[in-house]
Amino acid sequence: MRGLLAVWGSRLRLFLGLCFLVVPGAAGADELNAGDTAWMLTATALVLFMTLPGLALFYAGLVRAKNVLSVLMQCFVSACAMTIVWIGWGYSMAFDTTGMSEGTMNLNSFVGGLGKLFLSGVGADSMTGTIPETVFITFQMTFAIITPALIAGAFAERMKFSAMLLFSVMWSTIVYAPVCHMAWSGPGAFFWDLGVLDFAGGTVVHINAGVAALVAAIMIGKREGFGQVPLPPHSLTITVIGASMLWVGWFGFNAGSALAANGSAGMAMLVTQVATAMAALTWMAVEWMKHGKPSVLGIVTGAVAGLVAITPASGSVGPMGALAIGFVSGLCCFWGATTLKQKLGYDDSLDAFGVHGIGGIVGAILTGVFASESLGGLGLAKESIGAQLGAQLISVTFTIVYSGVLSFLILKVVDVLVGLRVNEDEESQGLDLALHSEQGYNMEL
Amino acid sequence: MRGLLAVWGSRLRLFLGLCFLVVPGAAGADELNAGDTAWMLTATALVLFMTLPGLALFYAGLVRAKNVLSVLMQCFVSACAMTIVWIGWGYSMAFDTTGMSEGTMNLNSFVGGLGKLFLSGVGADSMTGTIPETVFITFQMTFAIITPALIAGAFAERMKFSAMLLFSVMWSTIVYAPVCHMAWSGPGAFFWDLGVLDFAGGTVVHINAGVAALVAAIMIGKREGFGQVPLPPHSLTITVIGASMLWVGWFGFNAGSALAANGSAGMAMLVTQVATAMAALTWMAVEWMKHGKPSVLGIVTGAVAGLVAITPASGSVGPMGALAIGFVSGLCCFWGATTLKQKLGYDDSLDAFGVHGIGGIVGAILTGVFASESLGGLGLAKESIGAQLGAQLISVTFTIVYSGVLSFLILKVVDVLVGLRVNEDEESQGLDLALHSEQGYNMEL
Amino acid sequence: MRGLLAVWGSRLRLFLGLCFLVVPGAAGADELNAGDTAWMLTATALVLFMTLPGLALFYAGLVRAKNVLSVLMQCFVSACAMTIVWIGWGYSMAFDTTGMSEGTMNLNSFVGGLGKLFLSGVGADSMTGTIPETVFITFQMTFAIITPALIAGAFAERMKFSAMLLFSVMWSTIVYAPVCHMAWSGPGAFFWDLGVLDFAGGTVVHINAGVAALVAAIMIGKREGFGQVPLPPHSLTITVIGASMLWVGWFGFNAGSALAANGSAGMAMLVTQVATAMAALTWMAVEWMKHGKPSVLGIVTGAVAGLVAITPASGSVGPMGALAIGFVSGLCCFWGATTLKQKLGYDDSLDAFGVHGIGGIVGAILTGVFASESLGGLGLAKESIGAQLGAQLISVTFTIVYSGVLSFLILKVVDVLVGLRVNEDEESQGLDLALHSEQGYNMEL
Amino acid sequence: MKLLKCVVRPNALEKVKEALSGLGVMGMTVSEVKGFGRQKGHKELYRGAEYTIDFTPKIEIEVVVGDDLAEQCVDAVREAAQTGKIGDGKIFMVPVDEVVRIRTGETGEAAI
Amino acid sequence: MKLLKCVVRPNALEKVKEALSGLGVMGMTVSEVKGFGRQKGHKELYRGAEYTIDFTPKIEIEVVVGDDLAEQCVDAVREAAQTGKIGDGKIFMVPVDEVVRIRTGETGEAAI
Amino acid sequence: MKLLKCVVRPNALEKVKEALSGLGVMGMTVSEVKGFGRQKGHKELYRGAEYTIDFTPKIEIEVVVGDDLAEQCVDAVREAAQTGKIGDGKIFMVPVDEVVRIRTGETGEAAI
Ligand SMILES: Nc1ncnc2c1ncn2[C@@H]1O[C@H](COP(=O)(O)OP(=O)(O)O)[C@@H](O)[C@H]1O
Ligand SMILES: Nc1ncnc2c1ncn2[C@@H]1O[C@H](COP(=O)(O)OP(=O)(O)O)[C@@H](O)[C@H]1O
Ligand SMILES: Nc1ncnc2c1ncn2[C@@H]1O[C@H](COP(=O)(O)OP(=O)(O)O)[C@@H](O)[C@H]1O
Repeated sequence: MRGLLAVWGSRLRLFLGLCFLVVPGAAGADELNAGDTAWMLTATALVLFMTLPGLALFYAGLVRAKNVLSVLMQCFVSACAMTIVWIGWGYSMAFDTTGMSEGTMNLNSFVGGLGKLFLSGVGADSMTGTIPETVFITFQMTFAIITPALIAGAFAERMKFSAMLLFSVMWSTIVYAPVCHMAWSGPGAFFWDLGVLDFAGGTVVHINAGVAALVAAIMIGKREGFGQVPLPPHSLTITVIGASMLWVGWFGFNAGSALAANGSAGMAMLVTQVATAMAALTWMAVEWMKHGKPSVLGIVTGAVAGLVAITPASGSVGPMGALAIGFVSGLCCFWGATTLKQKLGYDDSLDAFGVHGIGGIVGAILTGVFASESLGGLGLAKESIGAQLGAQLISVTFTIVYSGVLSFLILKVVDVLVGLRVNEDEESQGLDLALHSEQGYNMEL
Repeated sequence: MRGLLAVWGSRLRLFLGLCFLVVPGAAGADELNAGDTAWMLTATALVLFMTLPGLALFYAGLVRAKNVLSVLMQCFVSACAMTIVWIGWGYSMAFDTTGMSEGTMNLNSFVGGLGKLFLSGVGADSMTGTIPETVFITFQMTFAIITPALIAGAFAERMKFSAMLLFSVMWSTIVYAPVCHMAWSGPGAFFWDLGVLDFAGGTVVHINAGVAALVAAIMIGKREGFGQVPLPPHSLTITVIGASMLWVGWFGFNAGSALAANGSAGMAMLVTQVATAMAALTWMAVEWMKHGKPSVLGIVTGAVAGLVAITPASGSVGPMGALAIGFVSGLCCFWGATTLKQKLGYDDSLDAFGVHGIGGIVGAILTGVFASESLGGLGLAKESIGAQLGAQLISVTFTIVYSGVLSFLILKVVDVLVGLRVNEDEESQGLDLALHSEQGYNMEL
Repeated sequence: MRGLLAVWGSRLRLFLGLCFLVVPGAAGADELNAGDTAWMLTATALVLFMTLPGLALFYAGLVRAKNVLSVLMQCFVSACAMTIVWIGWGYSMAFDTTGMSEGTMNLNSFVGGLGKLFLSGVGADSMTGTIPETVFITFQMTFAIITPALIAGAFAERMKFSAMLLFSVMWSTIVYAPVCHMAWSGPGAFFWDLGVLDFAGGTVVHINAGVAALVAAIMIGKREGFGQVPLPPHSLTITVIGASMLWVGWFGFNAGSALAANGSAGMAMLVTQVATAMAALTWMAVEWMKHGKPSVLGIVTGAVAGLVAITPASGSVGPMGALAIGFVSGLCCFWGATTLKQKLGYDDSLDAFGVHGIGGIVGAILTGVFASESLGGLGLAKESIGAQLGAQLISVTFTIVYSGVLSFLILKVVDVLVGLRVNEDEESQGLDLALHSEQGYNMEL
Repeated sequence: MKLLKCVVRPNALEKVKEALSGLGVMGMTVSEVKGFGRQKGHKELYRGAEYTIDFTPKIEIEVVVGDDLAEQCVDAVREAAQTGKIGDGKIFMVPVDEVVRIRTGETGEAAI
Repeated sequence: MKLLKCVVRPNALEKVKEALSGLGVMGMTVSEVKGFGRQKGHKELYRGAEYTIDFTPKIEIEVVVGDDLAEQCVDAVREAAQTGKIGDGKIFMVPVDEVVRIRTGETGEAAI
Repeated sequence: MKLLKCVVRPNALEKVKEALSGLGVMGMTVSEVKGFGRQKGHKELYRGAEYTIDFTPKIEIEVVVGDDLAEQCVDAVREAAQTGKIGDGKIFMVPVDEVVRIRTGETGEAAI
């Protein structure tokens, strides 16, 4: 298999969006391309925009008015704390390539070295491929920011702020950085050497966060009144704003993962648009048929499902593959956020697992199918759809187990340290007043 | 006239923003420019941002709280459905150049061929000028998305969702794609061969949508209570957010229509800013004089009027021309959205015609004047202001008639198929609950 | 000192973000770089986005519901009026370099000539460095827009709209344009020749606006009920949206000030992110310790404080310097917006001085420290930290005095002309109804 | 004097106001309320979770009138607010012992 | 007939509604109010400015019932809304002279 | 016992609350209402469409007190809420048959 790897090695560079250009030594030699840099500066802003205010609003609209600020606060503090984690040690643990060698499985296949702690050695003229390393660091940082923020959807309206903050810092260190390393740090990394296709983070971001969300939702327990009284969204207007910003920002996420302003970025943008639209329409159609009416929350959730599912595939599939992925993810996430959740009875408040977990899994698997040139894709990384599916499944399974087990342990530790859940009075008063001494709205004149 | 065309042929390329670079054969030969591609990726995101959440919010704030979601839903579904229409057949009908030849009037002067159905033949390395064709497709798609969404302002608060969806799909196929083709598909196209200047879509987008809006407003009839009880905006805060996003996103619309990061794009951005500011101040001043107070809704509507009017002109005029266009459009749209509407008595709920129709016409005509180098413009496409005005007027008139008649017919068909309007109870309950089983706001704690 | 200047002359170009490339004659010779242009088009959109809707929302959420529109209106009209001022005379007064010569102090060290009134001589192919001059003009215009809008935070909820408009126009002409000229117009300018480092406007924008805000707050007096009844924010949700947009848009502000898509822009983006996160966390921590709970308003205000403070430094410091600047600005602005304000008893409604004034001063001074290569910076403009601090202090002091005195005089004139403050009835009714005949919200169904 | 508490449909407010004004009533006080009654509510659906909302939006108009005018007012309100469909609402008549106009200190019918 | 004005905690609404329905009460009218009483309010903090908010959110349920049912209703509401902690609220019983059903014009107990 | 319904200007709430507290009143219930009366409303203008809004925002304070305290309370409210300008509002005094404190089941004046 090593021989084969060599054969398609150069193609792979294209498929994986040049993500592995962080090869020390070689990197410095590349020349800065202002066009690529321009796009990556923009893409970075777009991905930050996805969290602030995109995801923050998407989630905030879905909770009751008394908890709106607590959700905004969690997203905001994620952006802040993950920034420090990332420059402190996260980036090094994810992208330092010390000790890695193609085809060799060792500790550094799973986690990066500590050579870049506190960005040591990074200057204004350090390069990653054709863009400044500073831009690459910040771009990747925005991914590290949004991932723990996604999890917050699962335990909304009842988790302690301190617990959430502690959990996020530990989780991004112990779970996010290693999985990111396995997928994107280049030859020698676990998923990389397997030939896994994950262009923009279906596994790294969405399955990873989705599974952690499921574990958290189960561990923290249901919200007071769940299943008995209505816990309706307090402002779908805000949720639609957030969903729209997620959509627009996702262009940075997916097309930015090309790390260049080129044909790969262009195709990533196009397929992102197509899959999103298709998933949204699918959700709408299913809901219309099942409940007699199409809903706004339905169509926007469908859009997010499509965005999630196309993420790993966005560098590998063509428009027709995107249509298929959109369609399947719309169906599956609808099932995940309605039927599955009701059947199993957990309270994943904002469907972080139902949408990101399920959508991520659907996307990761279908990437292995629709990347095939025979299906209009840009080419598999392995010899056949079967072999590719094998690689995809290994990475999916590994991530589910890894994130599941470690998220559980981290939550246990946090529970011991500060306690996970607010008390009953605080929950009924609302987290905004109880934890932050503020109110989201104060409409008196 | 052919000879003359040849003389200024090369200039025209600049004026029309390289829009006609979709010439098959030649296209593949161009080399990718990362800077141009970076800007066009960004511009595409910006134009999508104009609809989601820009226009959605601009409109949503203007309706009553019970209909807020219905408006957001219409914009959102537009984005989804038009995406599928565009990759399915819209792009081919607009930009396939089969059968076109400069100076020859035939069927393909009015509508594109079917050679690009479902994007057949488009790959990650297909090029349109100096950017990937995928980027060109997605950029143009965002125009196809916003245009039917604009129309929704006319029949807000009373149209059936199913009717709106059906109408949009048919309208974008039968009206939008052909008009887009006539203007922007290159030599051999109807408006193109006439030497019409429409840099970013004054005719294609705004007149087209504005006239359809007027027809729709008249056909669907007034809202219950119109003219008798107040139907005030439920949240001007939301409307201001939307207007601001439209403004920012419009840089992508106009400067993006240069299809490159060059001097033409730069000037387009500058004149867009100037005309918008001027129109906003003009509206404000007129209102201040007429009613004694300047209003927020006034100034933001003025800004949108300016954005609309500068759209066709943004590749052809200088800053002083932009000042003039801003001033005149501020005046005319004020008259359109207040006096004219009241006089004729139709209920164009959110002034889609008053702003986009009137503003588009003003802009298209004044482009023919201020493009003249003698007035600080970048140059006419024809020999004199008179001749240019002639071309502009033909395109304006043609579009008014074409869009007017076909919009009428499509609405008739939709009315027969599913009915245009909700019943009285649904209208009084509000479309959010009646059509979507949701409420926009639920502020209980 | 002249000799020394020559030595680091070429470095300085980098440090000051190529801002002085507006040297006539030489400018035209540069070749357009599409990548740089792409980034600057984007950066311009981002900075406009900071005002509309970013700052507008940040401020609007903080006032009572009856004044929400008045604040949005002030930001919106700023964007419009400053556009006209800028193309009319502001740009010329700021960036026309007639009469300037390195090392010579004359009138033109303080204010530009009138050679570019109404953008005379600017065409689509005029260049500023590697980007079209039109883009440079519009980029700088967005700075001229946001600066007076910042001041509006100080007199929110009680100033007449007419007075605000008049003040803004006069202030941007007499205060903003000259200070901008002194800092950024190139060799021969006052601050420039001193070797002051102000990459993106700590002095030009934030100290300038912050001091004007303080003067205005004191002159216009406290809001009715200030200190006696609660005047709580009407929607922190809106404020968080605004703060998030400010953060994202600030990438355009700081990284855009490199005027190119290069390593300097990349580092500016990275340090902006780091300082912002650090300041936000610092504010949160202090508040948590002092009041027992971390608040949403606290963390977002901290973020803005960090954004302000890193602004002058963003082209000169490394990530560790950014951490330090973030930390110190978080502390100082917390003190400014809480302790200092309470002690002195002025009513700076939205803490325009406490955050922008104090943050700007902290940033300007610390830039002189952390730019030093010995502290991980990119290099001082002067021979030592001491010398650099001297230059920084001169520019800070000069700006405080200049802006303070002239803001006072302008407000006096405006008071005579139209009166600064609404009457009691108008204030208690709310400015939205009293000045604009509109209401921000109308939630009846 | 009597306090009439009139619970009506939101879109009847305008008409009721005019009807009362027509009888010379100079003031009233209005609040938004939620009504529960024979009229059925509506369903809401959020990601598969169906809620039945029993309450419908109503307007409560409180008006204090002299004893002599009370009957007439009841009739006027009834006429203005009646559609004949379930959910039209109720009028409750409550005795009032005293009325004071804050501005002047007037009391009794003069204060209304 | 009696008008019972029941000021209760927001989360008691559902239970009170069911308790009253259980007694055959067919309708009621609900509004959001702010209560001031022995129960203490909360603090809010905005950039160092601390506000004490004395008011707590309450729900006021207004229900008109026949004289015979009044006592039972009072008991039912009390039971449904009682937690035993300060701030449970009050029931005020006010006499009602007349009730009119707008839809039909019925009056008296038949109109309730 | 008496129920005082005091309709006052929004910015009088604080003062009225203090005045009543000063008399030993331990609780009250407040709601936001819209008032129609002699005070004229305002105009709103949206794209040339002018609306006259007749209603002005008011606050209704409901407070139940013992018969003996009622007069004093009326005076206290009047003093606290009076500006002398049209629109100061009214106080309506309504008889109350019974009061129950939900927490304890106490009734009568002890329950207030
Ligand atoms: N017993 C009651 N006490 C207080 N309010 C009531 C009562 N019965 C009805 N209402 C109010 O009257 C409204 C209309 O009552 P409903 O029974 O739906 O229709 P109708 O009055 O036509 O019979 C209800 O929504 C509620 O607000
Ligand atoms: N005298 C009163 N008049 C009107 N409402 C009252 C009165 N006293 C209490 N309330 C209402 O009852 C609520 C609960 O009263 P409170 O004194 O806090 O607790 P409790 O009823 O348990 O003694 C208050 O929030 C207020 O709405
Ligand atoms: N007859 C009435 N019934 C109920 N409320 C009334 C009545 N008359 C006045 N009000 C209330 O009192 C408020 C003030 O009344 P208004 O006539 O404007 O001024 P004033 O009380 O100073 O004469 C009104 O806005 C309304 O809420």
